Amino acid sequence: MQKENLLTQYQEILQAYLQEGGENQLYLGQQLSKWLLAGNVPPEEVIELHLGALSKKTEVSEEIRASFEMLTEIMIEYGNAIRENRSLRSRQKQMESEFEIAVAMQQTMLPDEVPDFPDLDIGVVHVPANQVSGDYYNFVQREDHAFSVAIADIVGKGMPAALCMSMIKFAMDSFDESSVKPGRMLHHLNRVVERNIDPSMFVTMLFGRYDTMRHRFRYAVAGHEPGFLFCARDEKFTDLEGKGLVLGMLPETCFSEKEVALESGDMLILMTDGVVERKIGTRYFQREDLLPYLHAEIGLSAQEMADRIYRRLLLLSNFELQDDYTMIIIHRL
Amino acid sequence: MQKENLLTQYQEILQAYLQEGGENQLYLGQQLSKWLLAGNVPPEEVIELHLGALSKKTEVSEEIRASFEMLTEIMIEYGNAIRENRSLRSRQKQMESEFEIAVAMQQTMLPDEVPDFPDLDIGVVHVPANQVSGDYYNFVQREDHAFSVAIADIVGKGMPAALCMSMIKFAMDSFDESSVKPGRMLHHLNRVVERNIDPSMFVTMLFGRYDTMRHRFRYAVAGHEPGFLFCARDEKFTDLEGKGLVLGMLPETCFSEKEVALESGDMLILMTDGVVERKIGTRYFQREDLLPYLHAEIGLSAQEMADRIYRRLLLLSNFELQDDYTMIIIHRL
Amino acid sequence: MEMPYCIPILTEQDIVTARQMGRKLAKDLGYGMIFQSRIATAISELARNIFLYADSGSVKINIIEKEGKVGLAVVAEDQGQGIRDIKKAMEDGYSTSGGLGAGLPGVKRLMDQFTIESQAGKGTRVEIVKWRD
Amino acid sequence: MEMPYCIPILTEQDIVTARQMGRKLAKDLGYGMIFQSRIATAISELARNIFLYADSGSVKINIIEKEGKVGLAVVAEDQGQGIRDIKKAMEDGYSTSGGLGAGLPGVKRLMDQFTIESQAGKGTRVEIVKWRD
Ligand SMILES: [Mn+2]
Ligand SMILES: [Mn+2]
Ligand SMILES: [Mn+2]
Ligand SMILES: [Mn+2]
Repeated sequence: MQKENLLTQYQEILQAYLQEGGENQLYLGQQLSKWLLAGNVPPEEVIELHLGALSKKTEVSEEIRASFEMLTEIMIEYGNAIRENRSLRSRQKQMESEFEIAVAMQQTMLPDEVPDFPDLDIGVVHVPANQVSGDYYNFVQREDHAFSVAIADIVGKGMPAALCMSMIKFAMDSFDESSVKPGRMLHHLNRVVERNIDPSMFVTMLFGRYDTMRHRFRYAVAGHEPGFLFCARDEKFTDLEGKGLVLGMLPETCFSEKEVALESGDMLILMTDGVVERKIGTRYFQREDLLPYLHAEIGLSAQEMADRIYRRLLLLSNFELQDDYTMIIIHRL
Repeated sequence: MQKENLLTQYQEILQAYLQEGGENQLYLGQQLSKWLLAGNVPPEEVIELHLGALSKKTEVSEEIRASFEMLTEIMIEYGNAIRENRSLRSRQKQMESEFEIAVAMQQTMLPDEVPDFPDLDIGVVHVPANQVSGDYYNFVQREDHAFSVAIADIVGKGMPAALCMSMIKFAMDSFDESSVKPGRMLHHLNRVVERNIDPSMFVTMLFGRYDTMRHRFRYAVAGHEPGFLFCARDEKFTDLEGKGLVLGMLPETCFSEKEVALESGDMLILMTDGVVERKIGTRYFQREDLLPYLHAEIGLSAQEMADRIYRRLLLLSNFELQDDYTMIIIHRL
Repeated sequence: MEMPYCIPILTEQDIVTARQMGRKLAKDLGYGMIFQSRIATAISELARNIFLYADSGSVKINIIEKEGKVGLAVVAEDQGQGIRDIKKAMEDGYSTSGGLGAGLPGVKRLMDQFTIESQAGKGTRVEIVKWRD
Repeated sequence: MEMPYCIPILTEQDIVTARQMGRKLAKDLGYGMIFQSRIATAISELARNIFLYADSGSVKINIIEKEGKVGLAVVAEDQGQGIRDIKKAMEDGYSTSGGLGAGLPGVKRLMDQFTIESQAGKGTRVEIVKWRD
């Protein structure tokens, strides 16, 4: 709408209101104010508009006219705030488009598919709480009969976490030993993180190598949420224990390795703390509370199981995700 | 200042203005408006304030009073815009602090120092046009008598460029051959960039290996701004030619290698296009225009030379940097 | 608690009626001119969203009491298509884009309390409260 | 071109004088009330920066002509400490932080042309132009 037009409209609405009063005109006034704002009419011009329209309808004394000079003076400063608004918005838009590209780049850092072995069934659910994820997982396969899996949580969010994640991915890719030892890998990654990252930032990780011949999972842990081993024979979940300092804390850290064996039907469940961290009403969810949800879905495929657990937990916390969520299920068939 | 207080002040200023008029009161009004804004007094309340103060000083007819109802209606919408301003500002602050961390992380990706050889003098100037740089350089030394140098420009700015840069750094670090061949390095980096990056983004790079025994520089180019070789004997600069597709365009690309030999006194000047790209008044600077600036500083140390060239070019374009600026000077003593 | 006033929103005139009712109740409760206008504005936004984007809906206005405080509560309900992404609709910037949910961040900031529920295909329910100081 | 009006800025009263002069010239040129106030506001900001942060400085106001258009040009100059980071001072958000250069983005948006030069330790020079439509 043209400015001229807006002026005329304001006159008409104000005159009608002065004549008849009534909510109708005020409603039209509110609608018009949106047009005025959209048309970049600053508040000081609204004041002028008002005085102009008023003068056409009624006697305006010299004193009241003078008072509008003061009001204009005041409103110019308010106009500055509104003009600033426009520039803030456009800056925000630009920043957000940068975020979007970063999110797309992050996507490409995640593996396209899960390792494929005839006697293994693997499922993954990975959902960021916000645009940019701080959770990361990776599968690396360099040997015929083994693959490695990493699951990590970067403490810190947004863009810095994304930068850290890309660093970890390439540090992992660059680790040039054909048969990866989990303790050595964490040792290597710890040095990279420690050297390159802000001291306030750190990373928790579980890194393991699954031997598909012997069905043994050898892993090391850096301050990460413990996973579970499901034993099919006695239908019980036990913690995948392991101690180790988070990555990025000290330059030289050792990570001890643990090993578990999987029988047919057994399962590994790896996850980040976002799976557990949820508030239900006023109560905090506990790690033990998870077990019935895991038990309930046994028998499905690994992917279906992971999907259903995610959906049921999300429902539980009223569709709100407070933290990034990652769960990997490795099922020996 | 309290809201009550602001109200009283407005009354006083308005009354004084209605009594005597004068610029003095208008000036006080403008100062007050800043306090009003800072005190989160929305414009609709200013309107109310105004009517209240006016009523105390003079007769306000029913009609004029009614007109203020319409003005209030309009100003509530303007108030919404100003209230939004506050939330936009705080969001921007948060985004900017993320940017700052990212900038700090970027700093750690640049080499701390230049390679140290008794018969070489190396200088670097690296200045981002904005907070986050899209230029990158690196020195890698894996052999006793040679080092590698990379200089790159990521097409694309801000956060996505920073992510891409961290990827390139780690891809470079991960390249596990002790004696680096420039063509092979670019081939490797091209695959990493191509696989991991948005198709709209690409990277130009010059990568070279300087053999400090034979004083030969062997390099390959991926669509990058050509450097110069300065020949001390005839005091001439020649282009460091080299053709090659930018990184990230095609999955399989070959990069041919070139080699130049440096005599004592000779110099290599490597740079990004940001050194050349500047507008002087209405005219664009040309690559040839650079030569007198290079000639003028010969005889200084490599770092002093690089610094002075940067300062003189910056002055030329009225202290504005339109693109990230990187120049590396390698001088054989 | 009194029975709430209920205005079905079918025509644009119903928006005006709802505004008027809100303004009147606010005045009865002793709110000043600005608060009367703010409540009318908020009701207007909610009613207009119903009018523009849902086939039918209503605005209920109620005087409420809690811990000795008196306030005005407004519930706007419709059986429309629902807001797909509530989080997005409550972000600034979205509000100017027009469309369902436009203006909601502004309404939220005008009021003391704001709750929204929406289900795709089932409709939207917004409740706002403004307490008298 | 006429000789410009020049107001040395030493006291707060000089700010008022500069404002008044700007307003008067704007009025003489036939600008409406809003433009008079905007020019006074812009001059006020520039003069206040001199008053608060520089030992001495001045505001020059001049009527200019170019390609048949008439406008008002204001030059505010001081020999103060200078603005260290002009780019930063021209960013939004900085304007509310107070300190040297506060309010400059607001002034820029009020005017048609805005140029600033500043050298650490040597002072600052801001020139603004507002053309008559
Ligand atoms: Mn995290
Ligand atoms: Mn987490
Ligand atoms: Mn670039
Ligand atoms: Mn460039």
